[in-house]
Amino acid sequence: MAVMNMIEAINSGLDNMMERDDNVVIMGEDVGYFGGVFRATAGLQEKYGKTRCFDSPISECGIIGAAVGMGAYGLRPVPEIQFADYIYPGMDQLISEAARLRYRSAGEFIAPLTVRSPFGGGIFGGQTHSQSPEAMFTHVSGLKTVIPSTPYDAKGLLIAAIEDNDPVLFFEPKRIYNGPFTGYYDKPVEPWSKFDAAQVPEDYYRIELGKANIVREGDEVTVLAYGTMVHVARAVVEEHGINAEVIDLRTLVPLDIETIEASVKKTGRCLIVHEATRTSGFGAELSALVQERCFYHLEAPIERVTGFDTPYPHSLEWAYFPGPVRIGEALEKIVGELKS
Amino acid sequence: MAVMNMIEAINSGLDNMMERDDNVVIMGEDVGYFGGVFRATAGLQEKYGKTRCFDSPISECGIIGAAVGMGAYGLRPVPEIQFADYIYPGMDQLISEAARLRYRSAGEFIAPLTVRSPFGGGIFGGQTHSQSPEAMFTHVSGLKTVIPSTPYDAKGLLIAAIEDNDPVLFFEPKRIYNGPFTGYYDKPVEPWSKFDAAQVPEDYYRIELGKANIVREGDEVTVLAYGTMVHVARAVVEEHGINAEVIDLRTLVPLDIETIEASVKKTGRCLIVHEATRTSGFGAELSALVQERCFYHLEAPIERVTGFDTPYPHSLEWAYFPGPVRIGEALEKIVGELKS
Amino acid sequence: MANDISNRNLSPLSLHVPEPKFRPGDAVDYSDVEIQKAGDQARPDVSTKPAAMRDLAYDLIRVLDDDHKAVGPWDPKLDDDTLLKMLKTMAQLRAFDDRLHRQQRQGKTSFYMKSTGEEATSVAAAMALDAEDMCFPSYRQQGILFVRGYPMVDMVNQIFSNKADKLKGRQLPIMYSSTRLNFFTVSGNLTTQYPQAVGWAMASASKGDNRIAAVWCGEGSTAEGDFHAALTFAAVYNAPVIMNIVNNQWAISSFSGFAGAERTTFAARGVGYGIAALRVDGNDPLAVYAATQWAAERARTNQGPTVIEHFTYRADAHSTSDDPTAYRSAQEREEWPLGDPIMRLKRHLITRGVWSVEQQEALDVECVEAVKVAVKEAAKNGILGHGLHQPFETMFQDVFEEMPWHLREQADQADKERDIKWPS
Amino acid sequence: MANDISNRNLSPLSLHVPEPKFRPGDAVDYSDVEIQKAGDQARPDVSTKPAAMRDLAYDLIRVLDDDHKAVGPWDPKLDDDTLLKMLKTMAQLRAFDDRLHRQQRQGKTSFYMKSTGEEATSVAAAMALDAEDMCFPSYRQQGILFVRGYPMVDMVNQIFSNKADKLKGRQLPIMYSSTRLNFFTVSGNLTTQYPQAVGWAMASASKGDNRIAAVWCGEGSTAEGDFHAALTFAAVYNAPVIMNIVNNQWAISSFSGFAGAERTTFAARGVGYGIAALRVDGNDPLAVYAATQWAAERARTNQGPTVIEHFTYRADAHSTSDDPTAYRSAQEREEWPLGDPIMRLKRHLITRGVWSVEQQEALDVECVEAVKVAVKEAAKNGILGHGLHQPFETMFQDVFEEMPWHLREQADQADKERDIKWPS
Ligand SMILES: Cc1ncc(C[n+]2csc(CCOP(=O)(O)OP(=O)(O)O)c2C)c(N)n1
Ligand SMILES: Cc1ncc(C[n+]2csc(CCOP(=O)(O)OP(=O)(O)O)c2C)c(N)n1
Ligand SMILES: [Mg+2]
Ligand SMILES: [Mg+2]
Repeated sequence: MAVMNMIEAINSGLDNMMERDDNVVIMGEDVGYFGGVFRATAGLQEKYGKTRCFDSPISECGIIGAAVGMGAYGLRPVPEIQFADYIYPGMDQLISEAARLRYRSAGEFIAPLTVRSPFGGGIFGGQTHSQSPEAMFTHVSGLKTVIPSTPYDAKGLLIAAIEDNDPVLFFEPKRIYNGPFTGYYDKPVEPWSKFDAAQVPEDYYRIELGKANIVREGDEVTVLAYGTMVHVARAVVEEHGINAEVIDLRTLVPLDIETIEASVKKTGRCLIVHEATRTSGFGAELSALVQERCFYHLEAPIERVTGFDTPYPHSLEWAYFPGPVRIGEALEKIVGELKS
Repeated sequence: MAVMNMIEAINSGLDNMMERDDNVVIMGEDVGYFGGVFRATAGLQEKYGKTRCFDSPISECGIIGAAVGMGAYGLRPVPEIQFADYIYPGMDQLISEAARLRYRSAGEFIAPLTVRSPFGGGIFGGQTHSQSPEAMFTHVSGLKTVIPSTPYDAKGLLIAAIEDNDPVLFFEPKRIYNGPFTGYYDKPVEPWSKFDAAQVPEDYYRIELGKANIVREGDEVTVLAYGTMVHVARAVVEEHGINAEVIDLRTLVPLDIETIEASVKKTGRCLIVHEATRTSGFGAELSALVQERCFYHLEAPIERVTGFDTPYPHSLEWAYFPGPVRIGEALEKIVGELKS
Repeated sequence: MANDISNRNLSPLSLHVPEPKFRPGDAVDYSDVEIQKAGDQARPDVSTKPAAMRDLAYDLIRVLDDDHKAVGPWDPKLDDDTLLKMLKTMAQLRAFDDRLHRQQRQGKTSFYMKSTGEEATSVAAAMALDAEDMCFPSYRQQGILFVRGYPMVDMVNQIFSNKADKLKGRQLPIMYSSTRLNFFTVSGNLTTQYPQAVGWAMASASKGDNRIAAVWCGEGSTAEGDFHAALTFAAVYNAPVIMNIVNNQWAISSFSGFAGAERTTFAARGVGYGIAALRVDGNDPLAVYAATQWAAERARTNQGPTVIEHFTYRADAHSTSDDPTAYRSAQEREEWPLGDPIMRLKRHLITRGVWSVEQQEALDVECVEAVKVAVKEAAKNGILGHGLHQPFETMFQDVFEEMPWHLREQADQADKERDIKWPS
Repeated sequence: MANDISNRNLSPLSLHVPEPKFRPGDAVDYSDVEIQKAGDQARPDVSTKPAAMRDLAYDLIRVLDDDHKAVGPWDPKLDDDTLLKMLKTMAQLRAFDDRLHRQQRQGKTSFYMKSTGEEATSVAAAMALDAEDMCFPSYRQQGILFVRGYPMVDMVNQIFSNKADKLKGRQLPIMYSSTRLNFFTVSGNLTTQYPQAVGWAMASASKGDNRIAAVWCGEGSTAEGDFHAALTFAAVYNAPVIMNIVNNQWAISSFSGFAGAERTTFAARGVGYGIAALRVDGNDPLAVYAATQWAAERARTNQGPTVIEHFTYRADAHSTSDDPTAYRSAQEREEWPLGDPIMRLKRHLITRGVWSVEQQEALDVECVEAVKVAVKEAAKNGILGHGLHQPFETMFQDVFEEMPWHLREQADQADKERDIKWPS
């Protein structure tokens, strides 16, 4: 066991996998000598050589396209997209190619990539360093989408993603690379080292994809969240003294529907929280699923707390962020309507 | 008044707009001399000249990127993407640029494009000529998404889209270019000429964006659909003798929430139908919205009938298509659960 | 200091929109097309640096001269057997294309695409590669499968989307795939295979393998961003890959001018990245073979990528969905100054004394027969739309390696619907 | 014909991964960088066809010689006033960059990007354009705004995202926009402005206008697909556009080799499309001016697009988020063989007898003072994070021309939250 922040945990997961399997290769903008703009790949080029971890041209299309070809060869590429906001030039290679290779070749060719990318706001990154595009990928059959919320999970899920034979989008909530975030931008960041989830084995371990994590048990309302919002939601729940069950989805596709369904059937209420824009965000799918499966157990409308349907504004990012006030209000509404 | 099929109505709308406003220009693969692979731009190059309607290199990124620049100059470009399946190389220009130009420049630069693109399946087009990617665009703030279901609507909505000062995705349900489709692939297509909606004025008229159309009034259940599925849903409703209110959304963003809400509050039940893959499809957003706003009026779970979460298969496309059986079953379930 | 243009007397700008020389009904005159003399092109050593041979991108490598002889330094000096195999493969391919095109017209399937007139660009190229080299074709390189011995009946099964279709009816006709023959699954999306081929080649290099990659796209497709990504990556990592551009003059209804042909050659694209670039007469099978062999040798000896433009002509419609008489002169095909690859190779073999008109006639009949047999055989497994050939379960397989719950549920739904829609 | 490679004795392939010459701590030796002699480059007439002047893409246009004199056919022969304006603009820009960079370090805003060492590539270029010409900058061309007279205080307001920020605090610092000055809104996404500039130029041409477009990107950014789309469209439609590639050797931590610089120049990209292409010493303001002027003349007389590679050096960090000492030798900047654009122009003016060391010192002081005043003025309108400068309503405006119901609802929510979070 070591104490790691989320970047260190990711780095450790990459390190383990590169050591175990020399088909694992890393490619992306600035990931080589420099070790990535967030340092996630620091030291890996030195340790495994230039042909296992290297810089790429600034072409997200090329990064993902080349990775698809490498995967078809038999490698297990772990490309990095520097910010999720810059994934769109690579969308076609992801949607039309990586996601469909297995299907269209009837299993002859596969694309076992894990596309790592920091996402989400809260770092004054403006419109182009703050986006949460995960919902788009969940709409594409053939792609898996994974989002960790702690160093421990990040490493275990990343290893499982790399070992997975399907293409995985692995979005890293950059706001919590260094420490969890409870939604108060003006409070100092508490480092991961103060939290249990920073206890990370140095060796290989995996957390199965498709399994949610109940981070807090409760019976008044089910809160569904992932990434940064798990911490914010949990803090709000506690502040408000609401006995909520907080579920960290960890994997959006394939979703752990069983855990969700069981929880909502127990609590009869559901709040969904994400940072992405509201309309057609993944919250919509969650809401639809919960409603379809738990209709007769629902005692209040399912609520969504999300980012607004605007670009992420630079100076007003704390007005934009779905923080404690927005979440608290929704929680009170759900619980209030029940109690009355 | 003339009798037009959907392609002719679109062509007529383009013609009117090119005549009225010489800033309207058309660009796309094969749209010039040849008039488009579906003939939507036939005759326009001859009538308005090569610099108003012209072929483009095969680069969806370039088509949309150049259109953004043309829009910034002051033109009103109407680019065509040959099939919606091929829009992904242009995603970045749509999401990061067209959609955000007005916002990031505080209104100084705008992108008044109308991106036309045939979408949807049912023509044995296989995985890459059948997709319905509309949901992705509804997730992007700053983009409008319009989908017509008749020749009359297609022309009126297209004109409104072209006149709109925001970027509009105008998806044309290619399955019903020639005639409406009730979901039975083995029945001959009935041409539009047999239907009232093929009565299309030759002159300019517009149908306001953001207004749904109640194509059939009823009080037992509200059916929300758009494009091809409006016709299929309506036929199934009638087959099953269910007194459903069928709403053709026409515009997904901005959505006509008032009409939807009023209807569901009246019927207490809601079925959503689309051809796109289910997970994170636009049906999810509709379901979430209806649930949020009509919870206390709902007498049965909102159901979604959609395409499956797989690529559109070539030979099994009629097994994939959300046709009469799938819709009928869902309708009976919603109504049945109520009646019992 | 930002002068004020309004004070100046300038003539207005104008937008140039390319226009092909001939439209339907026009008489065709190709006399301004520069046709380099066969045998005239220098053949640099494979170790030559790209900067020292840029002129090859503007020349046209040709081996077969007007007397049907193989001449010049690019003559690959192939033996009779190899040449006969080349001829037979192209003839078989052409017969296949013709018949399958007609099968579509007869309603037996939804779609077909011929490679008529361009057979050399896939057949001769594939013959110059090793069987283990990985090919990333576009949709018009079925010739590679013929070279590598893919059974015609399997091709027809795919085209008919029938129960023997190895791709389970999922793909549009002609979108073949074969790991066994190192033939990458064909995509409907243009040029996506380009960076993939480069990635595959990079992987091969990083593993110290000996296998190289080859990729094909049309001249129209070079406009896609993936093309640029591929050339950039190939240049940066010196990837062992051959990047073929089949310039058949047309992209559906758009002539090559809409991909930039009015200004320079497509081989010149390679020059822009410092990549070795050849331009060959794509209707000269020996030139195609020689160029491919040269590029393969370069790649295999760690000397990096090569771009090859194959200058050829799409002799027929774009696909069964297309009608070229609507946008180009029917005379173009007949007047094409570089002839037809099969005819040219046939004449060369006759001139060489190892082949005759009679043998060719017999071959043609044989090829037609062979296709008929394959089609008949395949039809036993069904044709598109006549019956639902695949179990519905297959629709949900291979989306992921393991089927998750939501697909399981949907598969059950599909099964239930089958019982209602198509009761057995 | 598909020989079996396993039978052959081949040495294994290997993957080439580029590596810059110098890493932190390394002594820097630029002696192998070929520096063309100033004045040596021919200046073809603007009507010359691209095919007849490909060599310019591999040369380096230079005007200022080692004695600080302007020499050769590319000397734009500018008058003293113009040159002094150029010098003063660059000096002001550098002072601005220095101070604003430090403002970020002091926590007054979130981000800053300097253009230190590359000032000529925006200042001299913009001066050679007409005020009505449309500029599509990347994030490092603030020099254009200085040329066109954008008030520094407005720039600082944007950088501080304060209540006077014309962009309503929505954009990251330095992502300016000005329709009035024909300066396109800066994007955080690399190279998206490239096809937009071409589209704008196409529109101008189709309208019979006289205005041309100019666009800039870094050498690293040339790898994006948008770059290729832009060059393809510009080539096809002969668009009146100048496409500048600022080759400052680095893209964050990746040296230019990762964009392909090991194989050829970036100007050569233009050659690949048959587009006129120049390569200039980007630290020679006169060369930059002359090249831009030439390209503008071409464009304005309907002779189409030009690619210009500006060979320069990123003298400082990529941005305030970057620390270049982690990946490159600190000596690089000092040893850069092409000097510094401000110093070179200063020496030229001194040699010319119209400027002095004392005047330069005074200018530098003046520039610093002017920035201080602007910063102070702007700070009155607030700095980032100290107070919420924009009404929350502004967050929802300009998403669409008219605010739809869902944004109206969300705006109300935001307002309600404001009262709770930040009670007044
Ligand atoms: C990304 C994408 N855009 C558009 C299309 C539609 N399309 C199919 S083939 C074709 C023309 C391609 O022409 P070319 O590259 O010259 O190849 P050829 O057909 O001549 O072999 C087009 C535009 C597509 N398949 N994919
Ligand atoms: C599409 C996209 N991908 C990645 C990035 C992240 N990024 C910002 S600047 C930069 C380097 C650009 O280098 P270069 O083009 O050489 O310009 P320079 O910074 O040297 O001026 C990168 C990779 C981005 N902004 N957009
Ligand atoms: Mg072609
Ligand atoms: Mg750079």
